[in-house]
Amino acid sequence: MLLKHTTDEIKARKALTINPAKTCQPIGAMYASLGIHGCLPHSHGSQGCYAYHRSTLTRHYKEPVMAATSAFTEGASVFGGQANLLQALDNIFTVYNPDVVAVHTTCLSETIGDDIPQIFNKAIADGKVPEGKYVLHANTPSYVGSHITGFANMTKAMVDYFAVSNGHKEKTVNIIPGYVEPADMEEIKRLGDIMGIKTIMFPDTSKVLNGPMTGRFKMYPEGGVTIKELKLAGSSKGTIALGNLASGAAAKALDVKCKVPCQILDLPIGLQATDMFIDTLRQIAGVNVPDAVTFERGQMIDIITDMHQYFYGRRVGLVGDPDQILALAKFLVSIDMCPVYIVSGSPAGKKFVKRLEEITQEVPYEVKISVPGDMFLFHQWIKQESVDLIIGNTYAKYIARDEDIPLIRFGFPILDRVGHSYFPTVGYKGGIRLLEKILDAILDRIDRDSSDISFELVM
Amino acid sequence: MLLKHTTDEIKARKALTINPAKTCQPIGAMYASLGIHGCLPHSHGSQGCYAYHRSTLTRHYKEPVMAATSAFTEGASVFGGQANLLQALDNIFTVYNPDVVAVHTTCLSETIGDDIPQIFNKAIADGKVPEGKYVLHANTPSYVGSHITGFANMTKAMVDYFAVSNGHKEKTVNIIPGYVEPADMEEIKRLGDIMGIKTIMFPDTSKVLNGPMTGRFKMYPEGGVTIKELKLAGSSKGTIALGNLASGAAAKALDVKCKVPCQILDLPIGLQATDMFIDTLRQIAGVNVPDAVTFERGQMIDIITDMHQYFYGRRVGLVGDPDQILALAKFLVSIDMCPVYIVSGSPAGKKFVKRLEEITQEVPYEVKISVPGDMFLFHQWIKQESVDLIIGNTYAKYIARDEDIPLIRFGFPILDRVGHSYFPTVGYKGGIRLLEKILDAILDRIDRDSSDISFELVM
Amino acid sequence: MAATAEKIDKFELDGMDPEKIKEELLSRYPTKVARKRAKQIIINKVEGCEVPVIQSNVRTIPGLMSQRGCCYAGCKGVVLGPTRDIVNITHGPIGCGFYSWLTRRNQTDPSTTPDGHNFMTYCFSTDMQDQEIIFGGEKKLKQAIQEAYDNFKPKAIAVFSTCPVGLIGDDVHSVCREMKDKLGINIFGFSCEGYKGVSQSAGHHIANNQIFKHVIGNDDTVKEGDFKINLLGEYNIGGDAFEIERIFKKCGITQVASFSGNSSIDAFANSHTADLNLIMCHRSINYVAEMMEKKYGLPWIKVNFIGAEATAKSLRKIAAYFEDQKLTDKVEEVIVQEMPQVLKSIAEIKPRTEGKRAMLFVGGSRAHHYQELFKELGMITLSAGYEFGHRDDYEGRKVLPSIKVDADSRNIEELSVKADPEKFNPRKSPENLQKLKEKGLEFSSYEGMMPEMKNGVLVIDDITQYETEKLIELFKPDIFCAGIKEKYTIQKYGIPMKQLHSYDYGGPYAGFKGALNFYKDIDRMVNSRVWGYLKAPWQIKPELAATYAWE
Amino acid sequence: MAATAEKIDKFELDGMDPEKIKEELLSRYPTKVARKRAKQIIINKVEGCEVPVIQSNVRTIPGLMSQRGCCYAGCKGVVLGPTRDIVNITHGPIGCGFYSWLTRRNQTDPSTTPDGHNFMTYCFSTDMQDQEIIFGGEKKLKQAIQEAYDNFKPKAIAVFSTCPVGLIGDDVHSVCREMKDKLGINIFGFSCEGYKGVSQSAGHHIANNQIFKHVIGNDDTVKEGDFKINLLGEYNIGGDAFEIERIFKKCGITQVASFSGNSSIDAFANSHTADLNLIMCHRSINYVAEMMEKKYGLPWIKVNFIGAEATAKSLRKIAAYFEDQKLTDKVEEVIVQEMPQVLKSIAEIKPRTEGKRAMLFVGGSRAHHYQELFKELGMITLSAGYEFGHRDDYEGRKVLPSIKVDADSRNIEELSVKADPEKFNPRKSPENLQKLKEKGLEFSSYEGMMPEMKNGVLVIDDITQYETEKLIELFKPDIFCAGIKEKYTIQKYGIPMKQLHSYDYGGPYAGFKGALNFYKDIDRMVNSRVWGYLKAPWQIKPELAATYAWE
Repeated sequence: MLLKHTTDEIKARKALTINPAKTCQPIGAMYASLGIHGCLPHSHGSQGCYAYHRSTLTRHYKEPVMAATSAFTEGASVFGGQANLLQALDNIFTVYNPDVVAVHTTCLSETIGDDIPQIFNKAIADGKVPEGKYVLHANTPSYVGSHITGFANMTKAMVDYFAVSNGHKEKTVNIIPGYVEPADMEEIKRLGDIMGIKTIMFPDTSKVLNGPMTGRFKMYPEGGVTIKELKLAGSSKGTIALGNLASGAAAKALDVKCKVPCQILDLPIGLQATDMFIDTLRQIAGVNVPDAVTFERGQMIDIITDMHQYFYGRRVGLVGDPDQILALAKFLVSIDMCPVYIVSGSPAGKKFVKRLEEITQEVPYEVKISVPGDMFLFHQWIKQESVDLIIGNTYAKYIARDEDIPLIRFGFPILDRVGHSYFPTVGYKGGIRLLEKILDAILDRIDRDSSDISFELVM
Repeated sequence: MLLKHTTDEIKARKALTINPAKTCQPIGAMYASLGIHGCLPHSHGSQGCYAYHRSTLTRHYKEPVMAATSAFTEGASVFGGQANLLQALDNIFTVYNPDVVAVHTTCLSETIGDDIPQIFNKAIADGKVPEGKYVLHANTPSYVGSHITGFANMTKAMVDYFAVSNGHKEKTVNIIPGYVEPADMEEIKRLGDIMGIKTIMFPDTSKVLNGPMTGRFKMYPEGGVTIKELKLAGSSKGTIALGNLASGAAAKALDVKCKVPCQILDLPIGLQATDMFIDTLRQIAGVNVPDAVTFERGQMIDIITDMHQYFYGRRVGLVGDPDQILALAKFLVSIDMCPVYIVSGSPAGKKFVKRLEEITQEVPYEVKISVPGDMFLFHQWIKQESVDLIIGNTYAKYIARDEDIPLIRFGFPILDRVGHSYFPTVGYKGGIRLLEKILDAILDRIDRDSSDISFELVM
Repeated sequence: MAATAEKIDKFELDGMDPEKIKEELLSRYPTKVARKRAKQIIINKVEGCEVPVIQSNVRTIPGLMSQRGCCYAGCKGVVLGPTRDIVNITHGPIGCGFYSWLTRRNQTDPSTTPDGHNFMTYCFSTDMQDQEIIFGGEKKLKQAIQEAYDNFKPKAIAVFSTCPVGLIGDDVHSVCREMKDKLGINIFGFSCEGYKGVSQSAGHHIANNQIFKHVIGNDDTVKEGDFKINLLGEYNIGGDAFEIERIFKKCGITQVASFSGNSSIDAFANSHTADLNLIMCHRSINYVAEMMEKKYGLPWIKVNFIGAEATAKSLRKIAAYFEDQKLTDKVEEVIVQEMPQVLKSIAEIKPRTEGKRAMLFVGGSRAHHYQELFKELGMITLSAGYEFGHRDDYEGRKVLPSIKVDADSRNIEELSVKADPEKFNPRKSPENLQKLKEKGLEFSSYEGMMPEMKNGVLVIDDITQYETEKLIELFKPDIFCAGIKEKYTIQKYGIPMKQLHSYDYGGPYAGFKGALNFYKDIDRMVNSRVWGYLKAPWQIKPELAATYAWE
Repeated sequence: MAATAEKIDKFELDGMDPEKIKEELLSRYPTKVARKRAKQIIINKVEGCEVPVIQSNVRTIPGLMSQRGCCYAGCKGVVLGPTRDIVNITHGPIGCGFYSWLTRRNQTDPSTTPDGHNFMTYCFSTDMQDQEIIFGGEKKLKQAIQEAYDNFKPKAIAVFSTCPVGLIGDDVHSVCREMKDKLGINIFGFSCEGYKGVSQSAGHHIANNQIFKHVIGNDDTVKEGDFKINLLGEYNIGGDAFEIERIFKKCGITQVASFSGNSSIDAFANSHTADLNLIMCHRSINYVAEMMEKKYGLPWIKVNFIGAEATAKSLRKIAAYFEDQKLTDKVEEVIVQEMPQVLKSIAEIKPRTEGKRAMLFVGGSRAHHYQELFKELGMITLSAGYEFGHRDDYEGRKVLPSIKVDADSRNIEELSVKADPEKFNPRKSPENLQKLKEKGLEFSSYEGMMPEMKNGVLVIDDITQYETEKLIELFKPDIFCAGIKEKYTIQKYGIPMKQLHSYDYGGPYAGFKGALNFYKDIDRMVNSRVWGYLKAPWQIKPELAATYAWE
């Protein structure tokens, strides 16, 4: 047993988190920053933060993750990090020449109380930010929210720093994709494209964190939203924010700042959430949904109806980020699966938990939800009554192995498999991939557990 | 044990096939026919054939597979099947109203010696083939070749019946995709599209055998090559035939009949075969390869280099159709894997076996090849010395379970999983999918077999 | 028949006029075809024990897309396929052997025979090539038998002929005899070429004949056990036979042989030592029962273990036959033990299934048997028919004398069987049989499907693709039962389709536990939300305005 | 230093002038930065035992992208992480605990301690929230310790402070003392806030101090066994320690404690009963060895089990120390047993690796140790440097007296240790030590990396991303060694990159068997065909003409 000290006896905890189902704000901000073209994310804090964030993102993407740090020492912690950030900006623009530097704070600089805009002003005044180059920042104290919050804050910062209304509405539609994979962002753009809609998506990590091997290292890969596009976002017809937790803040800020109306939807994971996304997109853009999209939808339903017997009634344990587990829970219920344990480490609010309860109210088992909760509790629930499937990040593999339950790796981080950054799980095509993964997990298990007598050729 | 009577003691066999790695011609012809738009395949033989072929294709695709039969009884077997075919054509056009009926023969009608063109002539003379409707046929005796031969013959029949040269060369390039999945055909078309090339692909089962659930049954789904396109194929700039066994005959016939020059390539499975396909396509069409294609290529190499350690040196048993196993063997060798046992039931010729030997000559193990061979022999080889991975169709799961070897389902038929008809394995994107599948199989096994002590978080 | 229409309870057909429907089904056909099909599409009308005549077991109409398979499929695939310890060699091109390889879900438990032989996971074929078509395939077949023997040392080898074998004139039977002599094991062949007869049905008959000739009666050992029966026409799809065996065991009934689910050739050889034959699938196996009765004196009765009530009824029939109070008591005890959970499940599920409408077009007895289960769920059978049934399967065995043997049936051998001078042993005296009959136990009798169906419903033999579509469009049934070829065609209409050959890889559905499985599966299918997704929001409400989730 | 350039063997640097390269590396930097970096980029020159001074263990330059991590990472992640039976609670926001959760591949075998405790698969954190930042986190920490105790009943709990803890003034140590008194188990804290020092190195020191204070010496039981040693600075990445333990066992050497691969707190407590400390990673653990020598009288020697020759040499050192002929014989016997397969592997692989060029920028001793293995493969180290080494790691401990303590080091506690009045027991007399020294056994000595490197190669401390890229562009080495953050950056250039923290999930690489693994992995990496695919055919030959496969 890998987690041999975990038992089914649940003792109330209020101070100790065990096996977290979240991490801290700055890594989310770093990830979002990588979705700006030509951007170098910068961690304003101790160098350990940036090292950890880069390592974790690198393990997840198996790609270079470039970022810089203010590298606080004890002196900076006492006297403030202004000198470090000024020196860092000078070095960064001189040596690494990015278009933009996206600074996020850390628990350290937040506790000290560094005033980033003021430091920016000084840097600009001192000529440390070259002509035509940009800086932006987000406050991302590690002791508030989670990596999702950090992503949301940095995404909102893109609006705060760049979006401007040019006075008339352009034909563009803004899409804020949420804390999803590069492949998901690409798929969301593709759907916009085949609907004939000009979209501005931010952040956009596609072609940044799933890049090619070419024999050349590019510190600033070809992907990412440009500053020009971010500016133009202020004049779009509307904004679709996917996932309230990760994208809601930026969408609302854009509405307030530039009067771009927004729709905040669930992540387009699963049939109905994708329906909602496509339907909203066509309504905002005023276009018809092309047959090609409806065709993909039909393919997805085809698999659901064909393989329904294997989905029906299976108990699923779901652990991940809030926007994801909400959409996934809805998807699972829609195919007659039973998400019975739902956990996220990220705080998401009471309304969120209420929506989860509504979504799962028809599940014919007791449904346990803990948001925020941790994977230790999740595991204890499973010890009490097992599930047929776990959907979670790589850390869930320890539970899956101990309890002999199939695992579908989903969410962040996935450290031990490839594929998540190349194949989407959003949209109908993503839905088909998820269905395939669920079926593979279930059918592999049926095959494994069948007796010789009941082993099936056709399934 | 599921195959408890299989031992490692190999006794020479020359008359008895055990656990075949092929099936008969007509099913391949039926599959090819489904790749013509508005076509009803017709089996000229006993009704058992059509029932078996439809059942097998249906289990593989989980989609309607429409076809008709001459439904021979003993009388027809004695007196010839003309009356049956005439009645069938009349009924088919009257009741089911297809644009075209594609007749293939069977061992029965071939042994009798029915002359299909002569029967067609009579049917046309009798007014059983309505104005503007078409018939075509291929001779597909079950006792020659395999399902691949049947596919090749029906594909060639498309050329024989329809292709005409209009006297000047059009900008189109013909692609004969080989006996691959609908998703593969779609992917091959997509690659042509993003290269800005107008392609005519035949047969084309995409949108036929991976169709949507819409609440309406369409006997003739929207996919398939049209008769108009088939005619135009005779005036194309050139033809690319993918897979010599399945596509070579049609390509050569088109060259002979209409002077359309052809290149016969390996199936674009894996990096180098896809490179060859793209490079040939650009040369025939006289276009530049867009960056988007090169980007996908780079993504595929990125995974290969990132995960190389897991591929390196692993022994693979490969059983399937000739064009597929050839391309797969080359792909596996290219990523430093070791295809050690290679079997196809389909006869493929000495040159084919020689190419396989060349491809595998650097493999640091004894490589055993049996083409034609059967899965019983394949299993016996594995009994003698095991492999790390099996790639084969669903029937290979019996071996995989008995020998506790991971299996990647590939080829025809796949009766117990979904996905193969929705996600390509050709092209770079298909290569990424294959790499993902190989890695999942290997890494799942490493995870399973690790001790608690050596269990890995990051891989 | 048109005259009967007015007397029909139209409610059963969603208020539609069955004659109009029949007309609609026929309207598109060429005249000759329509005329033929008109005799195969019947509006049911039960008057006493009389039902209308339905033309069946007639030629499939070319081009119309029947559900049927061939003689080989019926012989090798259905009847012989489930016997685990015979090496079944398909003599012919590779396809036939390939397609019948593991595709029928006949489960088997090799641990129940001492040698543990199980060849069902293997496919053996002579993979005939063109040179054999030209020069004959006997030599290759002989060699193949030798190789099978060398590799597997089985106790029996069977050879199945495919279409070309008959045409090129290979004498399969003489090859088998020769190899039997040479190898000293039981080797026998089947002339079950695909073109024989008009459907699988011909293959069943041929299979029955050869098992009877070559196997049954080979072992006279009388085994231990009370109340010895054979179960005929049960193929252990999804474990059905296991459930029936479980019930038999619980009741103290000894099963000597099963034809042919979970079966062994040794049991076939010994089967004539049983005291009663039970027929599940009348169509596929009645020949064996009849021949055994003539030769060995075993009576047969029709049973049905599909449906909990039917199971109870069948058990009572067996008890009645044996006239043993202990058995009768045990059977009642078992029924009392098993029924509560069945009734509990019905009580829970029926409110969700009551009044739902089913159609069944499948097999040679399943379209009949499964109506029982739907009835238990309060569901209505709107229409049904067989794929390869004969008139007796529809109308009852009483019509047997009136069935004319046509050219297609005439070529299937009819064995002439006589009482065995040594082994014939009538299990019951004629008086005893008469007494039992008077108590309501019918011997050698099958009433057929139609008498149990409602008036006015359509009974359709060998339904075509076109008719299937029409029926669906007209009725939009809640569930449709057929086979794999039909499955997705039906489902594209948004109607769940239950395979009654393979059970969609579920089951068992027989017996008490099987009924529970079936109820659950049907409940899942007719009540799932997944059939409600067919229209996209932009198809339902194409105008441009909506309100959404988080706002 | 410029003066030394002409004397350098230019061949070692691909014929390039190291001064020019250094100039190039510095040219893009702002002047002040260039001046600082110039002291950390050194052209090696070995004269006797003298090497040039390299500035190291100095502040990371903001914005330049160093490889380094923080004090917490060195303390919790590196030194304490591998101890399986302490519940390690990270006191702070969730991130630090999360990132150090199972990411270092320290293997451990809980079956070797009676209670089988293993908490390494768990991550414990106080998940500090803003209210704790405002009102202080001591209360929550106390509660967390209580909850850890309630759930796991461990024998020890350790608390690790993250950045904000120091700033808000939580007194972790007093909380620990209080809870230790309350719960009666060993509980102690580490003030290892991320901003302390200039790299992980500060964390090592803090870790060493606290283990020394709170654990070592707690258990005086003298365990059975000959030739007792402790292995220090070996973290059992990928099973390295298991291989070393295997060799010790084979030689009859008793390992009392390991700091801290495959370790248990009980072994730490008892470690002062050993007779010799062996140091693998000098940087991370030398403090413990020094303090133990002072307090308990155990001498220490530097060993290296990376490389087969180095392993043999280290074993001989141990034997020399114990001055026991039986041990000496056994060690020689083991070397004779183990070396043939090593030599066989080298003979097979070396022809493919000879002359290939490596660069190593990693850790505080790995950049040194792994040069041994590359040497065994005939490979050349073109350039190397540490991530968090000090001058003594580069130049040897002889420079220790000349290292000035700067502000960043001054804030790391330096324990004042004295001989324990009761437990101090000098294992060897001064005369004996001197004798051994004369025989070539160096005590408390480490020569550092630079003296073993070629003249002219670049030794670069705390290399930046920019310098890394430049080096790669200039040299295109055949393999590059660093950590996960660098891996894909390097590989995008088409150059295989070996992680020497995680071994890319391979290993073990230590000892004899580890050497075999390493040879194979390097052979695979530097000789794989997969690095040859970077250009597409249309990039190589853009013109329009070609001939293809089947024609």
